[in-house]
Amino acid sequence: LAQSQEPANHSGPTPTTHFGFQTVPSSSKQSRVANVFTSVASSYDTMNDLMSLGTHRLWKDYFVRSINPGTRDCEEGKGKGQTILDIAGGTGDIAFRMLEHCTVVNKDHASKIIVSDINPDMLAEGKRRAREGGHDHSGRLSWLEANAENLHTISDNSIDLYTVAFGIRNFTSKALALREAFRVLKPGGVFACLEFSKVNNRLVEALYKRWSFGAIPLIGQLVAGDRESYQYLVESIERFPGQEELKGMIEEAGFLLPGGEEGKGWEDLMGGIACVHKGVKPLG
Amino acid sequence: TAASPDVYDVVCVGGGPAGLSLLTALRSSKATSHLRLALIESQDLERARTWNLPPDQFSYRTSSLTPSSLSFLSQIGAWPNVDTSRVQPYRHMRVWDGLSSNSRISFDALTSEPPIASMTENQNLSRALITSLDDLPIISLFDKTSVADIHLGPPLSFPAESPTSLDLSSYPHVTLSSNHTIAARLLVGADGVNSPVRTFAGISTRGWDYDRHGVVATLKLPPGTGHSRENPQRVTAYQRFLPSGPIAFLALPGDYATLVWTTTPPQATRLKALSTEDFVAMVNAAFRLDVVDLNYMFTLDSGQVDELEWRESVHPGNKADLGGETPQHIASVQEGSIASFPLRLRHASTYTTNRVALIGDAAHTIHPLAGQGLNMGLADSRSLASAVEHAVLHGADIGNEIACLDRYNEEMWMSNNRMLGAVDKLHWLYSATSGPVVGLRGLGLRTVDALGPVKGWFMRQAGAL
Amino acid sequence: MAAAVPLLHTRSYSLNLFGLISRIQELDRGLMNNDYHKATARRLEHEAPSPFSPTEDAILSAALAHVPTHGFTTTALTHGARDAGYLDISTNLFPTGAFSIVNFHLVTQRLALAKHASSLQPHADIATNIRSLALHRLHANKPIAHRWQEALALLSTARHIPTSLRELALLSDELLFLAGSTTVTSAWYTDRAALAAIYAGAELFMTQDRSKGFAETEEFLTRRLEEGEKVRGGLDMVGKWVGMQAGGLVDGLRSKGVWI
Amino acid sequence: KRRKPLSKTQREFLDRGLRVNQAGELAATLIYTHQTPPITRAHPHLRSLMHRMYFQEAGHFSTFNEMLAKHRIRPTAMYPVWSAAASVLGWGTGLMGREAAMACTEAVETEIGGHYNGQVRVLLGWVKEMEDKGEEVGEEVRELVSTLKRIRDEELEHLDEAVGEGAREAKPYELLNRVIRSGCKGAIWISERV
Amino acid sequence: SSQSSSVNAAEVSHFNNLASTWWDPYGSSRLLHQMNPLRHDFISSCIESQPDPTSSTNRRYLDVGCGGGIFAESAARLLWTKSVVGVDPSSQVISVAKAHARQDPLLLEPGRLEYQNKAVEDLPIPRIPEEQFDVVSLFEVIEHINRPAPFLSSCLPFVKPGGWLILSTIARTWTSWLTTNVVAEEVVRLVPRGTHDWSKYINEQELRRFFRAQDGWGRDGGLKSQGCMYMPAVGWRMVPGGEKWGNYFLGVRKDSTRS
Amino acid sequence: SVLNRPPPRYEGHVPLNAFERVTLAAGSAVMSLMNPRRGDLIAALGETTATPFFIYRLRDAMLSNPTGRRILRDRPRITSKTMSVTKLRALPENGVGRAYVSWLDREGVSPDTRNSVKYIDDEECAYVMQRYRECHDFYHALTGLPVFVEGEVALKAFEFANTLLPMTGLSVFAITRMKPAERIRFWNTYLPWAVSNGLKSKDIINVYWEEELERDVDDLRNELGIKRPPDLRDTRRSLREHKRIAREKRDMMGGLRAD
Repeated sequence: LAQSQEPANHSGPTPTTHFGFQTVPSSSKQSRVANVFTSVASSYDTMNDLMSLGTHRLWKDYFVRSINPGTRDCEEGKGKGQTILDIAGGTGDIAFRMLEHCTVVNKDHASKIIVSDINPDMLAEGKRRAREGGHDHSGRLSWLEANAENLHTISDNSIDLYTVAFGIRNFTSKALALREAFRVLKPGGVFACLEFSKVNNRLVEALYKRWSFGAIPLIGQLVAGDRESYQYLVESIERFPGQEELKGMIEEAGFLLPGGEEGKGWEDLMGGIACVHKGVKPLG
Repeated sequence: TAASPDVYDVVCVGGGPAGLSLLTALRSSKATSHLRLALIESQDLERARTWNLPPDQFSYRTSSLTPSSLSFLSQIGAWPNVDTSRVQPYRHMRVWDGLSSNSRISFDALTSEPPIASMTENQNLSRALITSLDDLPIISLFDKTSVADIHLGPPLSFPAESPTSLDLSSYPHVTLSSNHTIAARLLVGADGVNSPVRTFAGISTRGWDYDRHGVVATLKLPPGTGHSRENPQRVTAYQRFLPSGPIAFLALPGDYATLVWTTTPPQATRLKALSTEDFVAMVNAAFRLDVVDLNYMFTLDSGQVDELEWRESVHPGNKADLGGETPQHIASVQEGSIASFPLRLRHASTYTTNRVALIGDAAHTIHPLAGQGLNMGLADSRSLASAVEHAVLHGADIGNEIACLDRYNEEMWMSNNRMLGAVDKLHWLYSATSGPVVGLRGLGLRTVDALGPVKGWFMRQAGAL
Repeated sequence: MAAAVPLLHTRSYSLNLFGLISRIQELDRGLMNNDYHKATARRLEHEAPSPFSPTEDAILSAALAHVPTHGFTTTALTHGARDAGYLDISTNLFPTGAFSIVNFHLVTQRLALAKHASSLQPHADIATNIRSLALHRLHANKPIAHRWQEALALLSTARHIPTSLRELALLSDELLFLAGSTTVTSAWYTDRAALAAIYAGAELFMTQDRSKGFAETEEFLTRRLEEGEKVRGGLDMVGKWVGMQAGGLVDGLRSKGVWI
Repeated sequence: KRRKPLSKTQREFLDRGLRVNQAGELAATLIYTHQTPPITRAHPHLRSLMHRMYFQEAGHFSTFNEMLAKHRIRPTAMYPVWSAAASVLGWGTGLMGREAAMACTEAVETEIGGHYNGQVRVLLGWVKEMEDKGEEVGEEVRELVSTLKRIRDEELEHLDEAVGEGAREAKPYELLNRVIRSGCKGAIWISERV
Repeated sequence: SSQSSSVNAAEVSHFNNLASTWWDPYGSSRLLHQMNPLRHDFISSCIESQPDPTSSTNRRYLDVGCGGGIFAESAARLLWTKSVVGVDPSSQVISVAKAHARQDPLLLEPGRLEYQNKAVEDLPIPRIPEEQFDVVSLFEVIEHINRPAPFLSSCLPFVKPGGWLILSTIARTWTSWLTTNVVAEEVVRLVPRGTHDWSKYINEQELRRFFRAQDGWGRDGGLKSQGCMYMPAVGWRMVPGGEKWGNYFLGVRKDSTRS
Repeated sequence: SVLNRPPPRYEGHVPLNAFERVTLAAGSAVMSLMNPRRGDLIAALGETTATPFFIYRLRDAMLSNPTGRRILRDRPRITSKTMSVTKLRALPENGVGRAYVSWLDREGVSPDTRNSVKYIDDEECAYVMQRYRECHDFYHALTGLPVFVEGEVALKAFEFANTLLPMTGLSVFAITRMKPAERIRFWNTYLPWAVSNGLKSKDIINVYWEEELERDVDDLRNELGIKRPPDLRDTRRSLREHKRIAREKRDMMGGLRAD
């Protein structure tokens, strides 16, 4: 697979990418993103509450429920459990929910979840929460520090479910991450991503933009004392490609899109503030 | 302009009783006898002129002529030519409901009054009309010729250019099958249900087809039981309303009678397929037995005679036709006299347009349960003839609506529409089988029967036509 | 059981007329972009692709085979995915979950009608054609009849009402079209609405029917179709009768010279 | 040459167009049916003209009915409303006398004629476009264009006959013309959507 | 065709409009058409009241102010009519009458019906009785004449001794004003506005006085009058005594020379 | 009126006027409720209430069916003479005749215990009622419902749904005499069975029993479209059995708990 360039402009000698509204050399994007998250890690939840008007918890619940991980009622050892990879899931929000969903809803005690994040602090925060919250009781959770664009530790066709929640917009090269996801997923495996997105109703969009650009950096400064990171977060949402474009990228990566007669391939949440994209790796 | 075709004052298409009576009426009245008349008839009039049957045979195409029709026919001098030995007037009528046997109505004409109606064979009447036409001054007769096409005359060139040339653009031109063309100052359409004249005039009709067939036949009674010979006063017509339609027994001279049975198409085909004895049994059963027996007998291919005997043995009561409540027992049917025709209701939206008038079946077709079909046709002819006479006496152009034809349309349309509506509603009322409806109509029938004046009004209405 | 069928959790087929009318545009779009419709429309020269992608087709048809045992549930879908060689998780391909099996069944059975249409007697009248087509469609429900009430429940959830109404309207249009009905007056609407109601009623009745070979459902359908015919005949007759009376009044006044 | 099926937008245009045409012809037939009795009663010499116009409109109406049935197009949901409106319009203008009836015919025919003209132009555009791309134009499209042309010419012919019979001398000519034409435009607009 | 090019369409449509006002069944002359039979009845009642063998068959009519020829045509079709002459000063109306007469082959028979575009004053006075007329009719004319007296006297010479002068007009009363001006012209618009001028209506007594003043006219019962009225949906009916307040007929007979 | 009654139409016919009919009907209804053993009262109730419409409907049902008409024509009577019990016993095991005779033996009833019809005026309808009454036992055989109150009422409900005779409908009120358990069983199983089978099956009055004796009962049942109800006798026996075991166990348990 030829190393595809970041879609950003090809003029200058070093490949540049955007970091919020600034354009920065690609190599430095990763480190900058890391700095943002290290500073935000501790107040990660407050940040998400602010960004999603408090509904990101609901979105995550819905996200996990709609994926419905875990094989139905396979007792320990009998049925073959699923291996789930949660990318950029540092604080373990999604992982804990998926684990609970497997054991409670599907009574599946065999599935294992690998929580991966590029940022060690976010992972540490995750492990801490796992211990305190009593989530990690049967060793089915494992933690992996890795870069989504290069998951060399995970072999091909080994993952059943690849989830990424509010992470993909920070990847330097989304196409690379997608191809990597395609590689690691088993045939029939599911790629699922939950991300902020373009609001389709013009009126709501106008309101939401004022809120995110005006109020959030201000509150960020008050609560977390860090205006720049919040400014970046808001800008990155604005910069992030719309539903149509992301769908195109997923399709291009080789995934089958769900749609059937509704025909869209993604599901908008709250009019498009956030949306769930899914793709299934074909058998062929 | 092209050689102008010969212009007739009145061109009547259709040689049925209505058409013939109109021409006879026009010819017999002094004021209109000078008009140039033409009759176009596809059948051979000679055969109609020379029609005659022996006294023991009757045609199944009969009509009951009301007193007003008789007075019209005698007024135009046609009635004397009718062989009255084949005509049977009747003074009594019994009508009763098949589903509730105690609701009956009887009409009785006193000896002083004229008979309710007279049963006449249509061919007997046509023959009379044709012979009366022969005695009158010449009429251009185009029989055995049909109408090829009807169109208006050549369009008018601008008036000022040729002031004196004849302008027949408003005259209907009739091209005959012998491709001879005649122009009509007044074109009269007496040419039956789907009349070419009506289509030419662009007059729309309204109505519907009843899902019913009228089965007609000439019935033979046991020798001597016919009333006409010894006491003509007691001749009675009978009509019984069955859910599938009314069945009527109308006496004919001697020991004969004619049958008009309205029933559903499948039952009509079944009747025609039966052997004569079974057919006779069915007719006798239809006047006497319960509807459930009749429906069962319709399901049988044969053996109706024996069913009838058994059922009559069980209910000796309704064998009593002596009291005149039910018709005499029928002995047999005249050979080859069973036929059926579909029933329909049609009414033209108007009887007249410029230079065109419709009479008879071309203007309206009615359900036969009141036997008014022919009478309405004759009434049309009488009214149209008087309108033409009035116009001629006042120098009006007889093809002009406002001067002549409006009188006819105004006099006949609404009263015909009322009669059509009344008969149609009777049909729907008596084809209902649900309990309450049967009860109500039985009550209605009995009250009308009890109230003399109301019954008289009904008789006059039926008789007036 | 000749007593009235208890329409407890009736499928929201009881079309309120307003609902139907506002669905007309949707039906219209449905007619338009429903690929199958293009195939039957004479205008198009080549066979249109079926509305489901091969993967969806494989998984859903496998899931359909599991319905008699597992009913219209996600379990059936999962088993279907497994049979088709996919993973349990691949059921994410279907955002509507178990409903997609119901929808798959409805659409494929509707598509199959055209094949049956060729076996109709050449010049039978429309009523017989409708009856045999509708019966054929009902018999296609036989294997899952005892599970169909679950499907009805799914179909009547608020989220899927538009799809189920549209599907019923398309089916009714398909039945009438294949039966040879070419009325293009306002009767086009009343015929389709009536047939949709009758078909839905028969389908619902079928879920209750315990008789051998669903004979009672057939009887039920025939009776309803006859009643529909009678009602239509009756309404026509009333219409004609009213037309006759009104026409009589106007023509009567005209015959009296009134300028009307 | 390869024959390409009609694109989706083209087919949508055709369906809407034929639906509107059927509604238009339904209205025209009913207007003539209800205009004829009063007109021919007052002016007998107009009978042949009125009948000819009616039969031509009836011909158009049945052509579009067949097309709708053949191409499986849904008739307009406003069918009963248009029939009632057309009947009242026909009867009303018929009673208002010869000139008013002819003015009504003139207004309706201009509207319908213009509408057909637009459709023919669009279809010719398609044909040209197909020929430019070297595709073979479908037999149905050609036949449709020729039918629409024939019908449009007959409508315009009615228009001239109406003017000849004194359409312009109707008393409130301006008012009648404007009201009827805007009515027709509105009806066409609605029929395209419902 | 060639003629139409020389005649412009406007003239044709104007002519058609005028013709339709006279001859269309629901045109503005509908009432006149419906009154026409009553005119013949009145004429017959006049002639029969004075049995005069000469004028019972092949009668000669002169219709003064014949307009579109409504009365003239009907008189020409009668069995006992020899010839009818219709005169009217307006040339257009005469051309309408001539055009309509062409629609009936009976009227085209030579000598039966003749229209002249002249006023009665310009007609040559007949010298011998054969040139005189048995009946001279002035139907709905006199109420449009400014000076009726001289007009009437100019008509007298045309009547054959023993012949009749028949006219119909409207009495000058408030009921006639109401019916003819207000209702007929304004409300129902059956008759075009301005056809009737109420002031020119003439009462029946004034006519009686005029004719009694003529010597040789109307003696021994030779003066008759009869009222008539239009009732909607029923038509025209003779109304005895109606001459006092509405439409009426008046017939006056020229005394036959004492033989 | 009461004094000079119209002549009887057939032997044993007692013509009643309307008032007598109503009072007899009411009286016999009340009395038969109080003492269901009074067969004659039930018979009177049946006849008086059947007259206005219902017996004619039943007769018409027979008249529109070929076998029904044959029955009316032959007028067979079921008495011990015509239906010799010994011959019936020789019939095949599951045949109709055999079931009928085993029924008679089990209920200890003979075909002659039926009273003759007195209060129906039409002679043919009287025979129809007589026929219904004599076939009543065959209906027991056909449906397998026993004679005691519960079985009888279930059969009457079935007959009401099939023949629409009011007496069969009224006798459903006899459930007041049933024990609560029986009543519940009646409402839940037997009434629905009776109504659905009665309505859907063919008219049982049209069965020519004399010709069906050899026929297999189940085959006849299928032909008529009747499904056999759960056997009442066995259910009651098994219920009693069940109660007995429960009682024994309780006693046994009781003992144990004592310590």
